[in-house]
Amino acid sequence: GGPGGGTPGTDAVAGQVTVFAAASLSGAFDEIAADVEAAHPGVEIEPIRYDGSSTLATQLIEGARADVFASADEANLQRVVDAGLAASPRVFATNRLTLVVPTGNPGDVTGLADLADPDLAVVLCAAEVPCGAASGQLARAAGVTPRVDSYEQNVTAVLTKIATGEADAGLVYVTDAARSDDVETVATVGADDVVNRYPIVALAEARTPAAAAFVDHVLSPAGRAVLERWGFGAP
Amino acid sequence: MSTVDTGSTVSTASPDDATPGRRRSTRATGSAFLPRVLLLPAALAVALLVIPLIALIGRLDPATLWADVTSPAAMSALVLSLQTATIATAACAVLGIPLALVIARAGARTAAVLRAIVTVPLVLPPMVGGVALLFLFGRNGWLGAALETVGVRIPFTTAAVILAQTFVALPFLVLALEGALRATGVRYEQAAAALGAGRWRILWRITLPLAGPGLVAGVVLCFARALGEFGATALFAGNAPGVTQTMPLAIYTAFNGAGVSQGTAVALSLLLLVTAVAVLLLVRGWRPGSTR
Amino acid sequence: MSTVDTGSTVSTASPDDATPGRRRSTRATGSAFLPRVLLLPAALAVALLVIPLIALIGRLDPATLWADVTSPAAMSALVLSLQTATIATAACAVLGIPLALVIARAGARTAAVLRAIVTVPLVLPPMVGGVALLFLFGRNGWLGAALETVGVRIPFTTAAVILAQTFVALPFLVLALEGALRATGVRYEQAAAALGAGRWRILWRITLPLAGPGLVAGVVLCFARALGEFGATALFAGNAPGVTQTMPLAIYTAFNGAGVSQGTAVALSLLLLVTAVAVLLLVRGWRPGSTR
Amino acid sequence: MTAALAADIRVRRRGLTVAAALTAAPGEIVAVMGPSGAGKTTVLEAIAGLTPLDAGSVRIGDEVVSAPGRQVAPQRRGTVLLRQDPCLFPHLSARDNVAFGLRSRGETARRSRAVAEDWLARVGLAGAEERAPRELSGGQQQRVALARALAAEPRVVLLDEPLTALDPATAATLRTVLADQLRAAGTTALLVTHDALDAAAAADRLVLLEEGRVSQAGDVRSVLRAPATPFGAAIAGLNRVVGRVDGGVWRAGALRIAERADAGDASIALFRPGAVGLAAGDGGIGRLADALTWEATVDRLEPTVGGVRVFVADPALAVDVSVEHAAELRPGRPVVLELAASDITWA
Amino acid sequence: MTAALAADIRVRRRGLTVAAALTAAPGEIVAVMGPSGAGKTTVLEAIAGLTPLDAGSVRIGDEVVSAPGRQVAPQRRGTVLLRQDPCLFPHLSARDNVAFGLRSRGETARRSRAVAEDWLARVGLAGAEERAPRELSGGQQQRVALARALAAEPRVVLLDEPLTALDPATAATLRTVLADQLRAAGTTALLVTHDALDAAAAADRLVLLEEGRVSQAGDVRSVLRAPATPFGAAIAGLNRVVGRVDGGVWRAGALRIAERADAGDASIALFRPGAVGLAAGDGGIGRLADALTWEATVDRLEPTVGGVRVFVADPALAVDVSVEHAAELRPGRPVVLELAASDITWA
Ligand SMILES: Nc1ncnc2c1ncn2[C@@H]1O[C@H](COP(=O)(O)OP(=O)(O)OP(=O)(O)O)[C@@H](O)[C@H]1O
Ligand SMILES: Nc1ncnc2c1ncn2[C@@H]1O[C@H](COP(=O)(O)OP(=O)(O)OP(=O)(O)O)[C@@H](O)[C@H]1O
Ligand SMILES: [Mg+2]
Ligand SMILES: [Mg+2]
Repeated sequence: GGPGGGTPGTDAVAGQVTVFAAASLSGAFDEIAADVEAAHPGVEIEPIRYDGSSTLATQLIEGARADVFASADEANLQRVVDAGLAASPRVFATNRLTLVVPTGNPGDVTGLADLADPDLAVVLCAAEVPCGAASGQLARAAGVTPRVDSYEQNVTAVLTKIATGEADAGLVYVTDAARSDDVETVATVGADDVVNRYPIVALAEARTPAAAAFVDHVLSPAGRAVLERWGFGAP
Repeated sequence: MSTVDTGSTVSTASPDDATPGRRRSTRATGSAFLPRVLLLPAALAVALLVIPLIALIGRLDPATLWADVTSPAAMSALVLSLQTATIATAACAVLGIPLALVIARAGARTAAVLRAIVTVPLVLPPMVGGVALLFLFGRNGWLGAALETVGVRIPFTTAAVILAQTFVALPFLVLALEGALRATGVRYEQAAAALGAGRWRILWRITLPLAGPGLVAGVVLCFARALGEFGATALFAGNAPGVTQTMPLAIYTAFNGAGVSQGTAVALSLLLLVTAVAVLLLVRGWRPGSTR
Repeated sequence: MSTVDTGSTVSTASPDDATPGRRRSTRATGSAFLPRVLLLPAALAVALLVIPLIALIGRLDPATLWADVTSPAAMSALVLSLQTATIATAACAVLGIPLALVIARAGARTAAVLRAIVTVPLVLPPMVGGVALLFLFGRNGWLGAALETVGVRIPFTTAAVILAQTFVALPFLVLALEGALRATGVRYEQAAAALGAGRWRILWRITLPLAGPGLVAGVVLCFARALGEFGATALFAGNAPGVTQTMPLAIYTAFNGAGVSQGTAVALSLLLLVTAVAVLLLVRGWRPGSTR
Repeated sequence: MTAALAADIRVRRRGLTVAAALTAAPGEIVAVMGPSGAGKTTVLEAIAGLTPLDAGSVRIGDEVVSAPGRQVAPQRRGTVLLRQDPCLFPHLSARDNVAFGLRSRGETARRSRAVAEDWLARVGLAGAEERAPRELSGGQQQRVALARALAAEPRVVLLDEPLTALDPATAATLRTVLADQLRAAGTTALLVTHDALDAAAAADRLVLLEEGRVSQAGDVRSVLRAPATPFGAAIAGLNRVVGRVDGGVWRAGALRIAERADAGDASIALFRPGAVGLAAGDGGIGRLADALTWEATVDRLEPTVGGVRVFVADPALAVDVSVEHAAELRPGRPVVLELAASDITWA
Repeated sequence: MTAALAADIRVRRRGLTVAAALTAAPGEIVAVMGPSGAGKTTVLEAIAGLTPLDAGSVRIGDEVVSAPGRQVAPQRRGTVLLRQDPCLFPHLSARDNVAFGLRSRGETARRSRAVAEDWLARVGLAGAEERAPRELSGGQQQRVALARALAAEPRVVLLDEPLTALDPATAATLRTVLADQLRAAGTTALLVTHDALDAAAAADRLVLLEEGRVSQAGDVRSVLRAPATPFGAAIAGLNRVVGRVDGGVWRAGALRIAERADAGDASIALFRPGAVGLAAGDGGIGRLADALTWEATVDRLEPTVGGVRVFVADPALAVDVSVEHAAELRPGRPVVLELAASDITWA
């Protein structure tokens, strides 16, 4: 353990921080990392490791060294907690789904009901992955039984299929939709009711208090502002 | 005078005394020429390949294993995998055998360029290969757009799975066969031509049989790679159970999704492995002994 | 009597009349025996491999291309990729050449089993291979726990990248070389032994040089596969820029990441491709002409 | 007479330029002999289409099959080449190897097998039909290769040392099989051999090829009787002594001949080693009426199958004597030689 | 006398069981001859350690190198084997091929190269040092292989048809090189050959191997003079007539001999084809004082290098006549034969 008891905002906080973060956080967390480094000259945030939450959780359980873990769902973070590597995660952001269509909306998609249209190519996340579970929930709530052409492994895959025009409609997170020039969003009734919660935690083996500083910054209003700019909702 | 013994001796002996015994020819002609120390790194290599798999098996959840591997989803993925990999292997044979022949018999420079081209899909992360296929055969792709006008759509179909597998597996067949063809040389082909055999007869009766071990190796590699193909398929063909969800996609889906132990993914991996090894041993069993 | 011409004629002719001319021996001895129709499927095969890549290039964003491929992140990933792939290839050579020798000279049954074992990592989706490695070398793994006690930790280090690449690339070297060794047979080894050459001399002077084309093919395949390795690396080694983020991981990250059009990912893919092809052509350039 | 084969072969090899023209009439068997490395194989492979010409041309029947800018594929020349190395297909049985040529020429599988079995019996390999080449001895492989070439019954057959690696008894049988088959089928053949007996027994004409060029050609018997070069003399088993005619007297070292019936100004004497008489002391000489005698010194002794060959110098020549006769000879020992003028051929 | 080599080879082959014992004293050169497929190569490869024994043993010097349960590696037997197929290493130059054996025996690279170049010159290939095997003719490859085997100067050398595929002139030179080298180095050698001349010129003893068994063995000259089998007679170039002794008279078909000096009850007559006189009409016979004469019918004529060989039946034998003499002979023609009793060897 390092010198204990440093508080965020004081120069007493120093050291390197390794952050594991869900892929969907990539833009936002890069910005936050820069802010943290600016606020704490002694803190160095290593290039953030982005990957699927499931992959990151497995790696942590098998011994990957990290100070902070930000997951895109609570289940994967819970695996890390269960393994005794961290305690009391905190939700710092939420995300919600939206219908996306290729630019120009060639399929004339107007709402969730179109997911059942057999003439349209529809792609969703696979039910096993968080975004797929959320998609199913959303469709059920809307009373729609989608006719799916492909159950993709992750949001990026859905987005790619829409962006290349292969599929006419799909459900992705708003944050992902915001990052692509080649898709348009369609108003999605009921999306606000199915939110995805992003928890973060400083791992037990964190080397320095700087890890806590990073977590605190993410949870701080400044951090929340950045996240909001990238499309994330409040916890 | 018969069988005269003149000092330093010669004599005949009855052949009936000779016991045919076990044939030691393999030892005398094969590994007899290998430095024995090489067994050490060879054993290490086998260990490197095998022990991780045993570690994998060690993490199996015996409680759910049977249910996992016999679930209808697993079975349908397995059948689809075997079907598509077989068709893709056939497609690779039809396209790849001629290409291997052309490369093996081309001049050094042409061969080098063609070989580099063939090696490309090996280097490319399969996912990028999938994107490339999507850009070509997709609805907005050059070819895809043309096909669309005649009502043919490839992505999200089983055809897309086969196309993706063919794309990634083709180099294996070509490179393995090409090496074998080059090693065999053209002596026997020349001898056959000098006996009046036409090009097709030479191909079927001489070239391919003599390159047999290389061809079998190539087909096996090709089949194995097609069976294991994931990245390009995921991107180009998607993941619809029964249509495009092959075993690797099922495994990946299980891996990404399953809660704590990823036991289902591991169980499916082992199912795939056991199937593949069974197919391989079967094919290798057909293979006759080395012809030389 | 000299040079008598007796009806059906014989006569000498000055050699000075003979123009050495261009050597047509390649044509006469090589492709001359191939049915020409085979050029069609061969061309199709090349098209299948090349046109998707052209489609990929067609989607490049020329505006950002240069910046993308020369960015520090891209360069550090490229350097790491080349380094790790080279070391992994060397490791594969050290482990794989002995294994290929053992398989090639083993009895039919042993060879079949060993070959099946070697083929396994080909069938396994690489990600599952990564999980297996993690289960073995990870904190909770059999070996990992042991290593931890002596302070060595493999996962998520550059060593893990190399290990993952070695695991997936080893079969390529082994299978390609084994095919070539089997095709060469033991005639020359026997001849060398009959001249009194020891096992090491036979290995270095006869066996390996004669299997040269197969060895080069195996090394090239192995290097290409190591360079393109993604799945196992992503899981076992992670994705730390400068430490474990190789080109395929950088491509994956770019593909998943903030990029708008995935143009960066495509640009990086092409950088990887061009590098790989350059390395391949270089290696192939060293290769002497076929020895037979 | 239209030649079945007319070749003007010019090929540059490392260390040798082959420039040889040769023709064969339909049904004619032409033997080709020459020192190791003279270009015999090169000539045959050029005719068969396996080696490209640098210049010259090859005509088979009425068709030009090789010429600058023209190269008919080997399989479309109507020739069959038996290469120096038997080169049996390792994956085919002896029977299938022999049947291969027949099948290539469009015979049915059944007939090809029957003919192949017949041919294996003709070359003494009845019972070995099912064997793989690697289960055959060197000489057995050679015989299968010969059967494979002859069974195809081509218009033109090119045989590169078909009877080497065979013991004399087997070779004698095969020589007869070969000659009979070629005559019976009216095949035009080029037969490369190192044994003058093959040429004498099977060929119509003999071509000597030395250093890439034809050094002598003609009727087999006349070439063997009057070889124009030392190599020719060696294969014919003759002493070849080059002398100088000076004032009506031919001389070569210690050997002088004044009256030479029919010799004209020919200066090379050819005679068999067995025709020379040798006396170590004073016995044994003088048996022949018209004998020439001269003195020489023993240079070297070499046992032969039936006796001993004695080499003497000045002029250098060989003398065959019986074992008993040679018992007292040692290198350096002076001897008296005699030779009947009627045993000499002049060239 | 300790044998340098004592082998009792028992190997089962498809179609043949080899069961042959043979030994060689230190420095002795033993020629092995036999029909194609008799097992000569099998014997040599078993001694070299390339073919495992089914029974028997091989002892080289004082060491048992092959026996049931014991198999010393080929490279540790101190033998060098020249295989029937030259089997040059395709990736090495002629020089490096020859140097290979020397390097294997621990010579320095520099000395190996020098010795190799010397050896290439001795086999007539000076200037071809840098060539790859595929750039050499068949006979040239054979010579490189011989140089490679001899250059290694092993204790025991096993040569499988080292001089086939060579023209008579080159073969004669190499026969001398071979014999001189083996004698000078005191090498123990087994020399498989199809040419009795090789045995006569280079070997001390001759072993005839037929159908896997030793049919005759002994001093080269005595084997060649009194071959015990038809094959032996064929390689010695002798007529071998088997008759029956009946009431003091030996008879074989039309040939009868009453008084046989020193023949005892031997019933096989051996004589050279050249020793038999032949008359088609009534001339030419009666030149010899103690001649036997008998009548026969021409069966077949075969040209030879210097004349014609006439085959007659009952008893079957060959007669060598001159070309002029043979001009009037045709198959079926009756002839009178004569033979001096002193030209017959009885066995
Ligand atoms: N690998 C093998 N397997 C089975 N049979 C074999 C094998 N090699 C040779 N034979 C058989 O064994 C016998 C002896 O063969 P070997 O090669 O020893 O004969 P050889 O005396 O050397 O004949 P040649 O003079 O033709 O070379 C032959 O009949 C041959 O068919
Ligand atoms: N592929 C080649 N490249 C270069 N030179 C060659 C090649 N093949 C043969 N030679 C050379 O050409 C010459 C003629 O070779 P060729 O094989 O025609 O001889 P050959 O008369 O058949 O001799 P042999 O009686 O030894 O078989 C030889 O000096 C040989 O070294
Ligand atoms: Mg030749
Ligand atoms: Mg042999």
